[in-house]
Amino acid sequence: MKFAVVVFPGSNCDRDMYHAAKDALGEEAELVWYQSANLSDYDAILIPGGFSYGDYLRSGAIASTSQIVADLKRQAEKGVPILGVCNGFQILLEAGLLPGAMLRNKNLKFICHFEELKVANRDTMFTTAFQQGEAISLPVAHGEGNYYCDDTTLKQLKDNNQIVFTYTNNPNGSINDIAGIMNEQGNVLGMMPHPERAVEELLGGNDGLKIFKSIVNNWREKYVTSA
Amino acid sequence: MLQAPEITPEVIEKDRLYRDMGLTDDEFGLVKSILKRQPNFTETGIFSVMWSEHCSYKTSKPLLKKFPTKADHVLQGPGEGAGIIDIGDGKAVVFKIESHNHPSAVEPYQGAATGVGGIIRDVFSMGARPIALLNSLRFGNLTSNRVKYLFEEIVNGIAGYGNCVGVPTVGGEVQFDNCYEGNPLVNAMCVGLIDQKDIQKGIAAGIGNTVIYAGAATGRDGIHGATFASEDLSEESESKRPSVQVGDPFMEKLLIEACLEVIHCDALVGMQDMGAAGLTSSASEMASKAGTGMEMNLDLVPQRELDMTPYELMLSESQERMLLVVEQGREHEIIDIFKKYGLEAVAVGRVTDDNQFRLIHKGAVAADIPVDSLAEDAPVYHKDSKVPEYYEKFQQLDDYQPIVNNYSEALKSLLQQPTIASKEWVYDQYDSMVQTNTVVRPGSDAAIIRVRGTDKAIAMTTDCNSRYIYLDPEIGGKIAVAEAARNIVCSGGKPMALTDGLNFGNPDKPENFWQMEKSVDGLSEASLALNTPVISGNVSLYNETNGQSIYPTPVVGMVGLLESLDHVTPSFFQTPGDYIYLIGETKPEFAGSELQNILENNYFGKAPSIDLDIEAKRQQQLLLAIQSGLVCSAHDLAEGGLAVALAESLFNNGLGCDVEVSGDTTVQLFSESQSRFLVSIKPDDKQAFESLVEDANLIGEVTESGQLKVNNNEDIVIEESVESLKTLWKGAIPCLLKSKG
Amino acid sequence: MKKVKIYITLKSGVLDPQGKAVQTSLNTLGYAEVQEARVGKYMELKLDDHTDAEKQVEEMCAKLLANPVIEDYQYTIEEGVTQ
Amino acid sequence: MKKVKIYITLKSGVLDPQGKAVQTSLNTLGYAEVQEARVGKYMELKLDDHTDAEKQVEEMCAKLLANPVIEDYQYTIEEGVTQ
Ligand SMILES: Nc1ncnc2c1ncn2[C@@H]1O[C@H](COP(=O)(O)OP(=O)(O)O)[C@@H](O)[C@H]1O
Ligand SMILES: [Mg+2]
Repeated sequence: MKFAVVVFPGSNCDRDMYHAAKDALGEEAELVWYQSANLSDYDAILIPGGFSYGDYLRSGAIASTSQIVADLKRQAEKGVPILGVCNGFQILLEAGLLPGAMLRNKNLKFICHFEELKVANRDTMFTTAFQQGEAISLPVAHGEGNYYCDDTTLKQLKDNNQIVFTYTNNPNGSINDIAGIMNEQGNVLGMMPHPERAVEELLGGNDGLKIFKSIVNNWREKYVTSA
Repeated sequence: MLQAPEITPEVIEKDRLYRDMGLTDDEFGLVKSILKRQPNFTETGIFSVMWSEHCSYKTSKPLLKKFPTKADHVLQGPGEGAGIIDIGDGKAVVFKIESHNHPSAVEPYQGAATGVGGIIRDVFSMGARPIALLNSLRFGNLTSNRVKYLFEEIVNGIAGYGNCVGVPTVGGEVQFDNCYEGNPLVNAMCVGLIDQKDIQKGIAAGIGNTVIYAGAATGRDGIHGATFASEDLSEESESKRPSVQVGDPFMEKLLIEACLEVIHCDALVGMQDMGAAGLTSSASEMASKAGTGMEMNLDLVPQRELDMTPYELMLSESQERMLLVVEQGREHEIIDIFKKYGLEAVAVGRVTDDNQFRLIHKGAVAADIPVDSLAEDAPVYHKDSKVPEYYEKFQQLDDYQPIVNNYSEALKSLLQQPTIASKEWVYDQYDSMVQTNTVVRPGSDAAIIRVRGTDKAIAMTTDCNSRYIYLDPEIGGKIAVAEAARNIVCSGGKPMALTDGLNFGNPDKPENFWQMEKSVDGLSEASLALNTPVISGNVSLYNETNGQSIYPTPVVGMVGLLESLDHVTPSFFQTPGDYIYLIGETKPEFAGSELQNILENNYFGKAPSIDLDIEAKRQQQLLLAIQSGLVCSAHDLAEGGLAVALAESLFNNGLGCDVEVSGDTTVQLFSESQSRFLVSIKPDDKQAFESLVEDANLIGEVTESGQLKVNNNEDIVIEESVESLKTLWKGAIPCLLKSKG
Repeated sequence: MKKVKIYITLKSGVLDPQGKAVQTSLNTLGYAEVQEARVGKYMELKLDDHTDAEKQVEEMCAKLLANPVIEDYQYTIEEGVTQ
Repeated sequence: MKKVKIYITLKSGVLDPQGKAVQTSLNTLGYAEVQEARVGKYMELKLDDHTDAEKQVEEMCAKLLANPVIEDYQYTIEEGVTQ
């Protein structure tokens, strides 16, 4: 399986995402600079964390207007798995690929530590390697991870099972303890915690690896086994 | 002159305007004899910044010479952007520490942020990828609103910059004492990793080669305090008043990536960041180091503001700028790389053969100076030195003996002292994990970063207990180095080398100069004894408010090497039943201790003693035991002594301990005697461990009780729930910040 | 040259932790009379003269400068400003 | 009730990376006419009526809301606003 890791000016978890896909997972992966427009050669697309455009104006806002995001939208429609982490999640929100918006953490500070999450929906192409309701531990590292949406949107998210991860001890004020959501179609996942930082015991845990494994397994089932 | 026609060379001399720029009468005379004429306004400015303490080290040079700087593993000692050590496998580690104290006192967020930005540039200008940041902070007591504001904003600024550029902040230290009330200290350290074949130097070699300016445009930021006290100019100059530098971490991130791509292009000859004294120091130093000259056309320098004068362009300290020397004819190869990242890069000059530093502005020569005179001919001063009265008084005092009635209460108040309390409030704001190499995050003795592609790892720490240095700068200097090395050893690393951040008061006061001399002596002796040469450093003087100097604070940043990831050792207890050992002897030493601070609200007496041979021996033996796989956890004893070290060893996993001491309980629990370690091992390894480590005394066992228990003979002297101690320790700093000042 | 001033505020109903923090610290500093604080953004743009500024500015705000999910915006345009 | 509007801007000459990023991005989006962008803060306070608002607001700005080393501020006070 071939992963694209999209690199924007100011992305800084791009190499981490690359190592997770390539070294920990053992799949093909490439760093794709935001100006090289073609995303159609890849089986899955990863939007890494960092501070695209310095997070100036609003996090993810400026990156969401770039050409490659238009291409990203096309891939999303085709059903290609897309995972946006942290700043990647913020970009997906600003691009309208996912509903809602991000506010500053309620304590107004950047936070960085391992946080316990619940797998709120394991029936997605990103989470089949987990048990429903499983408690997992992933690092968070963000200053603006306080997810917000209006009541209508929240109801839709709930009704369609689009809430994928929630925090056990909400660290940032997110509505409904939301840590990660997906689109209605189920192929675009945005999450604040960093699965790519939790792929080796040496660095404190490997719960994140299961997200990548889920993507690969589901892709194989769909395209390889059935072929 | 363009910017102010009335300021002619004659006026500069007659009205002694050079004094306002920082040159003395003698220095001005020296400039005239070098130039064989009067310097113009721009030239005077250039000499004054290049001959400032910050660039020339004119007062500290004689002291810095004493540092041991060589060892087999040192690839680059002091002199370049940062020092470099060999870690084998063709790889090397690059590191340096730098202060940003004064800017941080004025605009704490930006001051701290640009401090981080500056030290990162020092590292990647050598061609190394920055892999870790550390810091060392000093504040007044957390009681006034002003100090709280400084503390919050400085931490925020460090986080704001480091998090954005994507370099993990993995360690540091914070100390709170009254002497820093008006003058906080912000020292930032950056560590980089490089393949030895990629090492760059800041040289302008090759006559005819092109000088390229890259990065942010130049504005009127932080132009040296050259407030030429001339009221008649004020109308005009008011709007041009030097302003505080603002950092742009986004630009820096792009610069890092671009420069690390540029080093693989063989058109590159040399590269240096523009730090203090901006374009002036980077350009003249690069030429001076290569034995060449340089000519630059200032009209080509990217400018953020209108009508900038040569003086302003040369002295601006705008951030995020680099200077490169590139083979003639191949400029586009380099410029294209910067373009890819959306960065400006332009040719502004060339390398010449006449050893002159020549600047052209609007078709006229704005400066023409022998380049070596800037970098090498700065005068060197041997300041007067005098033993301070307080020191002589302290030497006469009897040993300070604190009186403690309730050991539990004493432990609790120690744990709540902000200098000892958990610094989680600080480091939770730092991204400590980006780059996914952080094996040990903040909160341990030293941070550990693995070296991808090898089984090795690097340990790093910053340390400096300035209370001891105030009491006795020589002993305190030794202790600072020893403590840093202890932290490295406890984590499983072999101490390799250090960088020093010398923060002192006004060196013109003989007592202050004496403190500098003696601290440097102490640092030097210890770094020699522990084979950790000084490979880079920074000097910050004049740290005082209202004539009151800070404690002498020579911060030590140390890096160590773990030959194998198997050697990574936690600082806290692991398993019930493990034996607890105290390595080293405990003497009644309380001067400069946290307990003295609590009881007396002051520090006085003789600093705790240290024997460097014993220190070295214990470190080597403990490291060997760790490398032999005999040690489950190791922690050094520091502020608050054994009791605090025991508590800290229990805060991670709900365990307890049962420990037996003998003799004077207060001394056993709270003395700050040096060269001591707290270690836990498997009972089965008892003999092997004791045969390797001479001064180890079995003092107890790890339990699953969740209680910290200490006995002396039949008496229980402390029995406290670890959970409640932890709550106090963790909550202390947030609680102080919330309370009204 | 035209000078555009843009005010971006959080929609009412959207929690404003920064505003809350400002209010608390003002109260702590002794300004008990501060009942509420909201923090938003203020931008100044300089535009070349030849454009249909109104339409352009409206578009810029909607497309980039404000996020309609959480923010409202207002602007004023001053004509004929010299450099 | 009084309503106070406060505008905080970076002093001219102080680097404004955020403004620069906004300008570049607007230009890239096709708004070539944008010559400059500066980003600052906009705050709204609600104050109880009984105070010498002018003096108080001036003080709040100088002491807490702006850092005079790098920022300028301006404000307007509207009287008699109802909750
Ligand atoms: N300013 C800081 N930045 C990052 N980490 C810090 C800072 N201050 C303290 N820490 C972390 O807190 C832990 C304890 O600090 P300290 O008590 O100074 O340790 P030690 O006495 O072992 O040097 C260390 O791991 C250190 O890295
Ligand atoms: Mg320690």
